[in-house]
Amino acid sequence: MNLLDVNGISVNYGDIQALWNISFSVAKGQLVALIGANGAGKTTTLKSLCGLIPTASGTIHYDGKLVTGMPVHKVVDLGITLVPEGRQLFPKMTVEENLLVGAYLKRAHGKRAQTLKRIYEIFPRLEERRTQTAETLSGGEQQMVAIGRALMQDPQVIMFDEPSLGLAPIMVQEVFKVIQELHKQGLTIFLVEQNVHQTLKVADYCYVMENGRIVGQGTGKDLEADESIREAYLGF
Amino acid sequence: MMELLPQALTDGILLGGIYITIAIAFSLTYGVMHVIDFAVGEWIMFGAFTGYYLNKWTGLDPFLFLPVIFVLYFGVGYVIQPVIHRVLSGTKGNPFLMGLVFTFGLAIMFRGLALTAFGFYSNSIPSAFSEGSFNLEPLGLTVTIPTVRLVGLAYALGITLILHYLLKKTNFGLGVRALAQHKDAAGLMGVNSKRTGSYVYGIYVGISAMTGVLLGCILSIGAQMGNEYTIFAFFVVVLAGMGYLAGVPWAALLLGLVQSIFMIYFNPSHTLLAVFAILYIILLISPRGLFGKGV
Amino acid sequence: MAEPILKVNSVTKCFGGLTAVDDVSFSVEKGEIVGLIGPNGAGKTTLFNVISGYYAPTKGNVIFQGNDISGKPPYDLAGVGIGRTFQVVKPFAGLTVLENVTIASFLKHPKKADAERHAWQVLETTGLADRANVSAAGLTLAGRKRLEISKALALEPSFLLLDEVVAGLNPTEADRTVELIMKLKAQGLTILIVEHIMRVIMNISDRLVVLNFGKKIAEGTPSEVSSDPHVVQAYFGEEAA
Amino acid sequence: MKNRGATILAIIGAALLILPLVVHDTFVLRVLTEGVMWIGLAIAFDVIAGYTGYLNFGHGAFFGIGAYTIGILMMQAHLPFWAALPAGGVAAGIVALIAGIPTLRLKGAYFAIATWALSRAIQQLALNMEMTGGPDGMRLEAFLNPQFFYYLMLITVGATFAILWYLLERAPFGLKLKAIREDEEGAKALGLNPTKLKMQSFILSALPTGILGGIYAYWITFIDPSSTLGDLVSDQAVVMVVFGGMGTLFGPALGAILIFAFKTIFWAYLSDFQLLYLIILGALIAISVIFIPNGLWGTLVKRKAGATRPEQKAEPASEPAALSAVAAPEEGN
Amino acid sequence: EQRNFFKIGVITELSGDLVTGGNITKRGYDLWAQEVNAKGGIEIQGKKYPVKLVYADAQSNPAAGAAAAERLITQEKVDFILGPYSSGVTLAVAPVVDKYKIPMITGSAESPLIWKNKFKYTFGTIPPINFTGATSIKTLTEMKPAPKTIAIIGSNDAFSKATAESYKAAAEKAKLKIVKFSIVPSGQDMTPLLSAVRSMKPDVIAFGGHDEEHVKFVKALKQIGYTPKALLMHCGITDKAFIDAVGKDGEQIFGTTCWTGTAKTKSKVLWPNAAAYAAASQKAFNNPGDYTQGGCSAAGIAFQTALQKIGAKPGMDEATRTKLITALEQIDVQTFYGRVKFATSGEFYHANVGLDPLTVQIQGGQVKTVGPKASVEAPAIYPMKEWKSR
Ligand SMILES: Nc1ncnc2c1ncn2[C@@H]1O[C@H](COP(=O)(O)OP(=O)(O)OP(=O)(O)O)[C@@H](O)[C@H]1O
Ligand SMILES: Nc1ncnc2c1ncn2[C@@H]1O[C@H](COP(=O)(O)OP(=O)(O)OP(=O)(O)O)[C@@H](O)[C@H]1O
Ligand SMILES: [Mg+2]
Ligand SMILES: [Mg+2]
Repeated sequence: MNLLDVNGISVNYGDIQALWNISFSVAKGQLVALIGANGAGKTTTLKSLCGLIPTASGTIHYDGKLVTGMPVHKVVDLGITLVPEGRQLFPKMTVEENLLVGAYLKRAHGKRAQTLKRIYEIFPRLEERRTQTAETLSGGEQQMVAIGRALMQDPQVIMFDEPSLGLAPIMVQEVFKVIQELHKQGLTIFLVEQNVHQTLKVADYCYVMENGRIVGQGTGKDLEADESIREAYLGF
Repeated sequence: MMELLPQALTDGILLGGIYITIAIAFSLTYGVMHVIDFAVGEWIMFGAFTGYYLNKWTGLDPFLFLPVIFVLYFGVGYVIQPVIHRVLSGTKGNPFLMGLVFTFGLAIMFRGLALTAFGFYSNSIPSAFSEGSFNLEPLGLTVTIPTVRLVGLAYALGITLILHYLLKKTNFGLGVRALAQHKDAAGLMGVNSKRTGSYVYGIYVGISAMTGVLLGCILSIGAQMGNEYTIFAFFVVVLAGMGYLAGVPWAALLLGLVQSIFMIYFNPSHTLLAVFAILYIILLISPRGLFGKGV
Repeated sequence: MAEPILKVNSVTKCFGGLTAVDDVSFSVEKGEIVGLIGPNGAGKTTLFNVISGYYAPTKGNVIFQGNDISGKPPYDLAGVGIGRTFQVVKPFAGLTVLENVTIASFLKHPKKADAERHAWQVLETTGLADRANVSAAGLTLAGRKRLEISKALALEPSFLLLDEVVAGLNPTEADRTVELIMKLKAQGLTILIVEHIMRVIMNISDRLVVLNFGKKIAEGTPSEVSSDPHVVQAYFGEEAA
Repeated sequence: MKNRGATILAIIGAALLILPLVVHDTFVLRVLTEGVMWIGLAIAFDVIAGYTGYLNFGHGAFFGIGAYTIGILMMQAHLPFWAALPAGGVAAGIVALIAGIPTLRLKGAYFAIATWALSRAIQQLALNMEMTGGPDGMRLEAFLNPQFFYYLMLITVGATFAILWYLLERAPFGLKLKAIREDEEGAKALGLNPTKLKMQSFILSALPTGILGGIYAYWITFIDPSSTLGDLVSDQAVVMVVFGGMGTLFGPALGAILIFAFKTIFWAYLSDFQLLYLIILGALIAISVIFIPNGLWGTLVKRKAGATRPEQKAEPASEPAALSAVAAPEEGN
Repeated sequence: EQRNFFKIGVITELSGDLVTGGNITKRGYDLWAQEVNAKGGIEIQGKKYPVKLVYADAQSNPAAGAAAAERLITQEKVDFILGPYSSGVTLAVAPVVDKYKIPMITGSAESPLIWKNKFKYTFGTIPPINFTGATSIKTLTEMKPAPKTIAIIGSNDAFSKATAESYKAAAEKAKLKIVKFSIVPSGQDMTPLLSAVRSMKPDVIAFGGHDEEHVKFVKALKQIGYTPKALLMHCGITDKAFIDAVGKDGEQIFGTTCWTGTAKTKSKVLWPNAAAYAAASQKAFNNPGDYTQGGCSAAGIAFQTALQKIGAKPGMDEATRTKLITALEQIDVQTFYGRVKFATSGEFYHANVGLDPLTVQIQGGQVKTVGPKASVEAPAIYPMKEWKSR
């Protein structure tokens, strides 16, 4: 069953059209990736999925419910969340407060102590820094908070927007491990990445985007074998 | 002159209480919505007149109306907020300045409306509390505490505590603070930015209107009264560190004490000069307010 | 060998109780590319901020072309030939791409027309020329990263600090940036670069300096460093090893 | 495009210059004189607010300082007007310098309110000093020649406009200020000294304002703390600039003209509805902010396509040495 | 310009900080015009010319005042002008009317500064504050037991400060001991200062301020619980609005004025006496009018009288206007407001010195004249009743 169904959406920024009739779907429990050049429209896609920017046409269904036009806070309440590009933490709040905001939603509120503990297990670094304000964290530390915060929502689907951006190799491995781990635990994952190598390895299915359009799709293996994809996105 | 000190301190603290009432909700709305509301004094003025007329019509004590006024003006703020939100979330120009100028326009308009509706005379709201005072003579202190000002101080501290609790201890408050710092991210966490913003602005307008009634009982009311309070609201909030709620009581007390001490021990005609100079100097030393915690 | 262009002498930088950079020393020779790597939070950006004048070192000093520059403000350092980019990009959002670069060009070209002409040339080099008249806010991340480089280049620096200019770029884009960096090196620019993408940093750096918890834990050629067990453990992780 | 703009400006300038020869109505001249003054105040305000991004809520203080300087020099030191006038600008400039050093370290709302506090403090000072006449204010010798003041104001504001136009739109200075406005920290890395630039723009904003204050004092013949050091000038400048369009010169000028014209027409011909005036003015400001957040100028005049890319051919010959290598063709590798 | 009515410019503060005073002024002028027109107009050589008022708002700003004068004179071509409420605006308007040689009478501005400048075309019906202040101090010193000490406070605006200074001069002359003399910034809460005053236990507290400050002052004194033997303010307290605002706390407050609705005046022009005027005002504005409003109506009467005297018709030329000035300098007329006679030299040049200042006290919600002896309506209540026991 498809948890996420995107059907022909278009998005404009003023006069500029950024997405052209995009369609794709994510099945429950899958790890689906979206790759593409810079400026292809990946971030735009993610933002329109969770209601941060309005779509000009097309529909988005989540778990059978139409979510197009819904405000973001309603969308996330359905169990879908986004770890945004550039982390977007609450800069003056401490690490722990940032995490607790993750449990703002009623459905996550009850379990928050438990989830928090789990997150500190995944990222012990965050526990060390729990009283430091987010703005003074290093880039990698911030990424950990962003992921942790999303997990605090107890979501069914997590969308990641370039989670490995700016992370040390060891952390990149760590993040991919966490993503795979979450995937194993049954979470549905929609991953936007530049680290195409790693991504193709872990993804069940993959879409390729260019100039606001989906131009290719397939399993990670298929795409890795695809000459034109190799040339365009793997860089050698 | 030293025997005046207890009274000077008392007066200063009580005056500080008045400043708290003016500034506390204003600081909240700045912290969350990043709007410097030039109409703060006008909300106070509208509240004061509402209290005045309700008192006139019903003959009941204005303090009994406080909840009514809060609810009424909460509604007004709730309804107006989306417009301000629209201005502030604009992508063109400088939204911060636009917000400032927008409320500046509102303030002018409100003043015009008030002059038309309420006339130009000054007035006063009578209350049972306006009558008495506490005398600390039995304690060996020559200190008089007017009941109405004491009530004002209690009101100020009460509101401060309630707001503090709301912000720091409730989930709603967590959402409010998240919203204050990053709107999109707060939305992703499930915070309904529109409704939360409206609640906050409603709370602010409601509290400001109640404050107006209090000021009408302690001091005076008039269609042009807003401007003076707007100035002091700004000063307190800046001194406290903009949006830093916990700084407000201290900043307000400091201003009150400076004014009181200066009026008593120095040349009273230099009181405001001293207030402005101190505000200015503190800002220069600590650019984010007394505690350096402003946003 | 001639005097190194940059010498970092026992630099320490503390924030309150936290020591972000702890007694780090190394030097950069003229014309080489030195990579600065280390786990997140190791203090790389902080060190950049010290070198470029944004922070004064708590202890130690920085010698640039024989002069002690520690504590000098960034705008003076731009004048002596230090250009830098920001990890969190800082475009002048309300201005066009061309205006952004022109402002940097003023340093060497005080006349507006000259500066503008120079800015155009820089944009041609960095491949942003056809976006010259769009507002800097409208650029994608890749565009903004390239704008960062363009601004630094427009200063015509002799020494360039690049903080994660490749991060976030897809491989093709990344390759273009690497090409650009190599070209700059060929022209004699000295570069200190922070990057987490191994494919990039290993290929372009002549030498690497590795930080961990603010301390320098290794220094050497890429191959030396990548076989250093400390570095592997702290930075690369087992897989890469 | 540029030529057309220059022609229009020249025509407006010429029309304004010969106007008094055609129009003898002294009230019209007075209104025009004040209108021109507001243009000057608005553009001077925009130097620090629009270009540099520091909203000065105490702009009026410079005006008042100029006014009082001239008043005191003429009435107490018995200097002739021409000797006193430059001093008005200089005094405002010096206050900007002294106040600017600490104040310009503040950001955003803090700066706005600190400058407001400062202007209030200066007003209190004027209320408490002997030299200024305290709350009674100060009367200047009346010299009520409408043509004189019209031309004086026109030339002062014209010169201010020309100088600012050159500095802000033609010379690098304007772009540097905008860089400060957008990102001070980032600007430092590009060799800009924000402290110095902010200081220069603050003084540049204060100087003409002080001179206009001086002309005002001599023209109106009476100054007191509430009229020259109150919020009027600051408030009005903010409104005019925001309404017209910040960070440009034509925007504030347009804003000044329209707001002043609206005010004056309402005042002169609809004075029975004076309270309505406040309501309408307030509503107008609020509505314009909602619907034209870029200001009138920014909305009317869409930003032109921008600089044109120089032809490739210019490239090899004119390249500066340092860059020629950078831009060197591929085979250089 | 030929016309069969007098066109009169009114410059006053209809907006801005001084809107209260400006509107009171306007009421005075309006009531005069209304009354004149009800009678068919001003009778000049057997023919009646109605009056038409043209308003210009000075916006509480001298520059706007000057522009208003210029507009009224050059565009509206008014015959003469009824002037502003505040001294500041008047000082900016006066040179303009001098330049165009247009007579102006202001019914309000009472700062001594105006008259010191000796503007030829500017007159005022309200006596300068330094002319009136002494009377009420004198009345107070005649109380039994006589007060010995006084604290004087003035708000830091031109009028209020002058008021405080005139009380100070009078108190010094009357050998009252001044325990405190303070000028405070306008609009502030004065509680701390009054706490200091309380500790000195002065018999009299005198305050120079404006309407809103009066209300605050009374409430502050009451809140700190200090009742002086006498509390003296100025004319503002005679306005019904003040009495309404403070209610019983206003009782027994003294004020200085030159006119009340019960003043014993007799007149042949328009209103036969003060009471008739107060009744007319009550009818028009639901307010019996105060000293400022009365002064403004009297300004109209002064013009009317002078016009009749020289037989000037609407559309006066410069020569006629010069004659009008001479006529104004010579008039000595009894009005509902009392005697109007302008000084022609000295520090009160062109100010009305025909009036006798009165000491008034609020008694039973009414303004009663309690001094000087010749005008007393009711004995003064002294000392004041404790706030608490009211
Ligand atoms: N706020 C905006 N206003 C105007 N155009 C925008 C805006 N945001 C994005 N765009 C444009 O939309 C297109 C898609 O951008 P988007 O950020 O979705 O790309 P992306 O695939 O996420 O790129 P990256 O890999 O660099 O993050 C780009 O051409 C970009 O310039
Ligand atoms: N202004 C500051 N105040 C307090 N702590 C700071 C500040 N700036 C940085 N830090 C801390 O100093 C440490 C080093 O940060 P820095 O940004 O230099 O790391 P980095 O090596 O650049 O990391 P990354 O690769 O993630 O960018 C971090 O732990 C960070 O939290
Ligand atoms: Mg993206
Ligand atoms: Mg870094």
